[in-house]
Amino acid sequence: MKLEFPILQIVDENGNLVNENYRKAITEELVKKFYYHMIRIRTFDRKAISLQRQGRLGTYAPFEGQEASQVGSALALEKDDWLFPTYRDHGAALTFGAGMSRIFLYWNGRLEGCVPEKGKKIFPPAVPIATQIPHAAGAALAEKRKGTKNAAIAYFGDGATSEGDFHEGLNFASVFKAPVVYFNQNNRFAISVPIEKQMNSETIAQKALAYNMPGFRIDGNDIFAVYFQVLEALKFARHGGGSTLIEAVTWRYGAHTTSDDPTKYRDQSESEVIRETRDPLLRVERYMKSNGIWKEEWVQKITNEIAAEVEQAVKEMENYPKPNVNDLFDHVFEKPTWTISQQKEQYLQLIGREAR
Amino acid sequence: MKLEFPILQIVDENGNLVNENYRKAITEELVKKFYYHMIRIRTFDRKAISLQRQGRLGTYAPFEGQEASQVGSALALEKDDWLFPTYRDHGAALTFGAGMSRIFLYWNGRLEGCVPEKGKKIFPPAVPIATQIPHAAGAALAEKRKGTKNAAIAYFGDGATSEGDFHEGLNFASVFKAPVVYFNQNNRFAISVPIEKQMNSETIAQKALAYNMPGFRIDGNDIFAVYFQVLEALKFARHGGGSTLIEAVTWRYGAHTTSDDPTKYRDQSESEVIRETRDPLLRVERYMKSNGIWKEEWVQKITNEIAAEVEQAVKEMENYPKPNVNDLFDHVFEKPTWTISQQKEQYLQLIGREAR
Amino acid sequence: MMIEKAIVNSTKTNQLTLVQAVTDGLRTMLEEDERVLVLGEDVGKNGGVFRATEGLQKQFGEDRVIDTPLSEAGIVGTSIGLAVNGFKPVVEIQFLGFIYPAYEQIMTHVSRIRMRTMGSFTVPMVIRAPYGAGIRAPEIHSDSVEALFTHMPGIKVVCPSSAYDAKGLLIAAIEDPDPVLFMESMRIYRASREAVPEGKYTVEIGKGKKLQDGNDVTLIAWGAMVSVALRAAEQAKKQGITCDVIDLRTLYPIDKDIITESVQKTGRAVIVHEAHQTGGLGNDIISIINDTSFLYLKSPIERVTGFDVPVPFFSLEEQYLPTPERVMKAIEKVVHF
Amino acid sequence: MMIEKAIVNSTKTNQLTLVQAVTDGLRTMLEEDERVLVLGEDVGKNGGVFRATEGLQKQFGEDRVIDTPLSEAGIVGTSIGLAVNGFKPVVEIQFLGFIYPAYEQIMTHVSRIRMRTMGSFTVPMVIRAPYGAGIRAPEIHSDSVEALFTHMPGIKVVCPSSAYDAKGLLIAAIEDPDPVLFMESMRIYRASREAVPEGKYTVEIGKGKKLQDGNDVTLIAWGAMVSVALRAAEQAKKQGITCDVIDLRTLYPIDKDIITESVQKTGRAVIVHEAHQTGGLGNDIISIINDTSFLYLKSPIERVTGFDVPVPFFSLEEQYLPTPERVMKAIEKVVHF
Ligand SMILES: Cc1ncc(C[n+]2csc(CCOP(=O)(O)OP(=O)(O)O)c2C)c(N)n1
Ligand SMILES: Cc1ncc(C[n+]2csc(CCOP(=O)(O)OP(=O)(O)O)c2C)c(N)n1
Ligand SMILES: [Mg+2]
Ligand SMILES: [Mg+2]
Repeated sequence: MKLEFPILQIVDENGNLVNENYRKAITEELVKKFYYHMIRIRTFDRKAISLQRQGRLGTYAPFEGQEASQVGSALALEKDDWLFPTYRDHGAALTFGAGMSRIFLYWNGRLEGCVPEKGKKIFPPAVPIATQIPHAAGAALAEKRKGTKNAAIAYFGDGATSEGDFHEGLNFASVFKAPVVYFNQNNRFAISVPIEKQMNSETIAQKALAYNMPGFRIDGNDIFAVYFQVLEALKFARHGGGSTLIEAVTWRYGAHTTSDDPTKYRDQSESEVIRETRDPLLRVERYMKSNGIWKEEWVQKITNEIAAEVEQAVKEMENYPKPNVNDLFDHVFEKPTWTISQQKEQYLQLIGREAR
Repeated sequence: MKLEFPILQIVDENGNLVNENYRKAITEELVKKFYYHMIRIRTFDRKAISLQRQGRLGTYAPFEGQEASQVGSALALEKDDWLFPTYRDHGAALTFGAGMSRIFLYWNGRLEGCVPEKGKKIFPPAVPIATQIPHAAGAALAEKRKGTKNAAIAYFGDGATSEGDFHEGLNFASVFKAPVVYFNQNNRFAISVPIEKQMNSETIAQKALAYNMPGFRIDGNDIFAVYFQVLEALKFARHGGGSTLIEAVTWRYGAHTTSDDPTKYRDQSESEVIRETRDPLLRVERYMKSNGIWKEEWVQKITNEIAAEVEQAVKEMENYPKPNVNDLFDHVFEKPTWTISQQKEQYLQLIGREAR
Repeated sequence: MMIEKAIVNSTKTNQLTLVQAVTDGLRTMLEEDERVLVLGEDVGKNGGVFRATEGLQKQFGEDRVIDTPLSEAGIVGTSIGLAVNGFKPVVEIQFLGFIYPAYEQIMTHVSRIRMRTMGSFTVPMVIRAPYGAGIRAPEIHSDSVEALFTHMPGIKVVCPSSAYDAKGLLIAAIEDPDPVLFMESMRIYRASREAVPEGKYTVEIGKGKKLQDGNDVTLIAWGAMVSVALRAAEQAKKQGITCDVIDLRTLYPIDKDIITESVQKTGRAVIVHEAHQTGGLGNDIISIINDTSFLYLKSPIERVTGFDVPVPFFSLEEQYLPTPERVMKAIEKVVHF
Repeated sequence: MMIEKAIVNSTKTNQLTLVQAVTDGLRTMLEEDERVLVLGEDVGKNGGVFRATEGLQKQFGEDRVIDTPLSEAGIVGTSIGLAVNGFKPVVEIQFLGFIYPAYEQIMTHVSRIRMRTMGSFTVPMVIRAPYGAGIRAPEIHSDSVEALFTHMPGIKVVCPSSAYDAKGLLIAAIEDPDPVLFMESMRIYRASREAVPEGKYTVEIGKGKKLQDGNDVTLIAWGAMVSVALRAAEQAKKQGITCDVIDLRTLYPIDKDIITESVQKTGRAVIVHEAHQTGGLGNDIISIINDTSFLYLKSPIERVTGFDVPVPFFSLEEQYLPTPERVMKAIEKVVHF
């Protein structure tokens, strides 16, 4: 165990490689993948906010500023791994293969938004804070018992560390050596509450010590650090090492959700400073430029592709069949109980429809 | 912060002082007080078990083996401090001034058993594990807000550290710098579950690191270590330092409760070995003997006094007025709601008594 | 508006929404009684996610209006310690659907400490929680689970439907020597304004309120469902059916007398609530009527409630919630039995 | 004994207590289906504090019968992960009064995952919990809070009163594709023995059982209260009053038909349960009768229940619990109305 948790970086704010160990592993293809996915989810995020403003989407939780954390971690996963997101991690989910129109549907209050693409082990977003943390332990333990090499990643925020489920989940994961990466995005606010009021500890990584679990603190805006640290933790998990806690220090530029007004509790100019100095996309852009792999045409091409993809997803969402009232009743149990059947029947009768 | 948590001792198994710093503070009076209270609560404990066997008491949770932890910690308190015990800490409560017959009443299923002596801030024992941990934070915070120098002590076991309330309570206490001593008795079993299955961490003390809280690991069978460590933590608390986590490593010799059969899950000969080598009373006896303060007449005298006190408490318990059925109804609210009044009236009528 | 027998210290009133009346009640009591503390997630600088505590931290300081860590069991558990040691914590649970982590603390301590210690320790605590569906909130933000607390001896449950009642009941709850769960319907937080007296006044806990007089059917509702019942009563009037409309206001203990008196007059009852039918308070009310008014009943009592399904994602919440049409259907059913 | 329409694979029976029948059911399913896991505090080496899992770890290994840390939310939360990923966890909560820390996990996940994902993920989990007063246990060990779960859409609630039913219902619960709370009355864990078939058989969830036929009053009970009802029925017989006695067995969904059929015959009903009256299932049953049998009722329905007070320390628990005398009084009341 170690007691100090310095923030690990691989590529610094200016796009310079600061850890030579990774030079070989950082291929052009990888860097482009990073950039592609970050701009993709940022485009999605901005679109979602604008749809919400136009009344075409419900309350939405934006993640702009946290793209490196979400993309880097999700790209480290193998396709059969499990992903346990919160309401803010659809960037990670999208990167891992969630359907884009489904994410829109989710934020439009549609049950269909929680249905994963076929075969994709993406759990519905945890809305009650920290409750997914023991779920990930259980799903990962199940993989271990089945003898696979699959692992799970669980996302959660700085505020989530205060809930009992955080503690109980990490304790279970550590006792049962479950193959999980506990991936914390410390954006330093839980709605309006700054981390200094959330906890007395200086880092979240040090909380790993309570469970004899490896803990790491990384620059969550450095996608290189995120990707390689998560990759390593996953490898450790797949080979019987158990769980790891990773604290990715990051920042959300905007509001907690579209119902939130961040100027009530913080000076938003700080967001602007971070955007200029520590933006995760800008950093990769700088890296690409100084390594000669930045091509305007390529950027233009992917920007266009992504714009089209997002537009297409919006269209799919908006053309999606209207909510079906049967869905209010039909998924509570495999076979509805008589109370549900009776209530459904009476209701459909009232609104003038036949029970199917 | 430190990462290593060696077990601190002041007096070793053989009764030898191993930390010279405390030589002056250890007066004859103090040592005799230690011994007196430990033999007193051990006498109580054995009596309770025998009463239970005779059907004169309900299920009982014995603490024999943990006397140093309970007495040492309770003697460090000032009279206006708060004590938050579990179902196993009536040894501490007795030492702090709880009425002995009330403790018997508690184990006889009597509400009266939770009523503290006038002015004594002893909370009812926490039966749902770990729930008292945030209570202590709140009560201590209230003292701080009132501007007193009073502190609180919260007792809990090794198993309790797995509950969410442990984590949430320590986090609150650390964020609000509440004057609390979190006093863990690690007797290495939670009913049948050994600590290795309870947690992956080697110590409980290290869990303090998650909250940037001072953590200490002490020999819980060394009353000198317990007393002085708790005293110091209380001083720290009274002077604005906030909370401390102390892990006192100890052992219960007997069953979890009188309904439990420890031979189902452990070799009880281990208890016998510990009793011979590490018994908390024996250690003080050895210390007293080698320091020339052990007097057979004194021991005989206090043994007799205590026996009489315990007999008297049994008598009080057994002569206590029979349970009053009004008490079933009268303490739920300050003024009963109509449902309660109506139910009471009907019931008293049925059993042929007037509502008072 | 009905005339309240409340002690109002001021004749000056302000036109307030329900949520503003809550703020006003909190401010009044923070001023009045220095033992009162406000605790919760985001209640300080942010003024609460619904602005129910807007301006209070600024006025009373960080020591009295306290932003806590994100931990409901911690908030309630710590507040128990504050309450037994002389303070009067008014805690906010951000949404009633997030009260479950604190359920153990409420069930085994908040509600039981008085009885367990025969009154030596008491917990004069108020737990405020916005509840209910109808504002297109994300999932699990819309639960209406009063029944989980009315089945818990040792805590009172209150649910105002108007700004006036909200302030008066909140002050009564804070002054109550016992714990009170104070439910605030998000759907009507800002639905309308009414005259709310300045300063301190109370509305008695345990008393319902007759909002409208009629002869044929008794409608019983609370919170956001009161206006649904009122709208149904209007529709019924067009058919010549007149309704007593009762706003229950307190959910434990239920005002048995107001129900009994009305049902013995009308002989018919329709209960409206947004919680699920099985296990909902509608059943308790039917039992009260069964006990008190059996011989007066002209037809079976009807319940119009949320269905026995989890409160759905918001695209289906209007289908989940009782509507005036559903209530009207039930009125017709009890009248034409 | 009543004849059950159950599929019994073996004709050999053993004389078992209820708790032994539970063990037998667990063993049967651990043998039958390797996805079945048993998890909980002290369920392994110790065989459970009531010995309900006695011998199972030895037989099936530490991988399938798992001692967990002391953390109910952890047990249930982790088991959700196991359940959505192919296993069938049967978790033990040591006493129902200690289920509250897991309440959030059960309320927002166990019961909702199927609906939230339109069936993409399901939670075939059984939560076993000893419940109820009457064994002189320490405080807070004696709660009977079925109503907190019957008001939670998405979970079934079962409560056997006999060894035969215990095994058959437990196996049905484990095979159920949806979560089931399985309540085991401590008071009758070892009260008697009856013939329990070896091997696998099921008792259908959702069906009550008529234990005795009569004409004058319908008695409805479950768990430990069944024998209280039966004893009252005997007393009543001496006065010439004969009772239908129904053991509900499943608390959600309640067997409406068995109640309706009986009450339409007798015209009178007495419901017996040990949970508190307000919010208790008695109210739901009254509503069912109100809905189905209004015109058949000769008198108001009576409830004989635990009082609206926390389950007391054991010196007063016999006063808290329904007794045959209290039930008899209610029978007289409904008959002589
Ligand atoms: C149990 C629970 N309590 C309260 C909330 C309301 N809530 C939603 S998000 C949030 C803050 C979460 O902060 P953090 O964990 O840091 O994640 P972030 O939003 O910053 O990504 C709160 C209090 C909730 N969803 N669940
Ligand atoms: C919430 C809760 N879960 C389970 C129990 C049952 N139980 C009582 S004591 C105990 C073990 C406690 O172990 P530990 O914390 O080490 O304390 P010790 O008994 O060793 O003093 C358990 C599981 C309980 N009382 N409360
Ligand atoms: Mg955050
Ligand atoms: Mg222990």
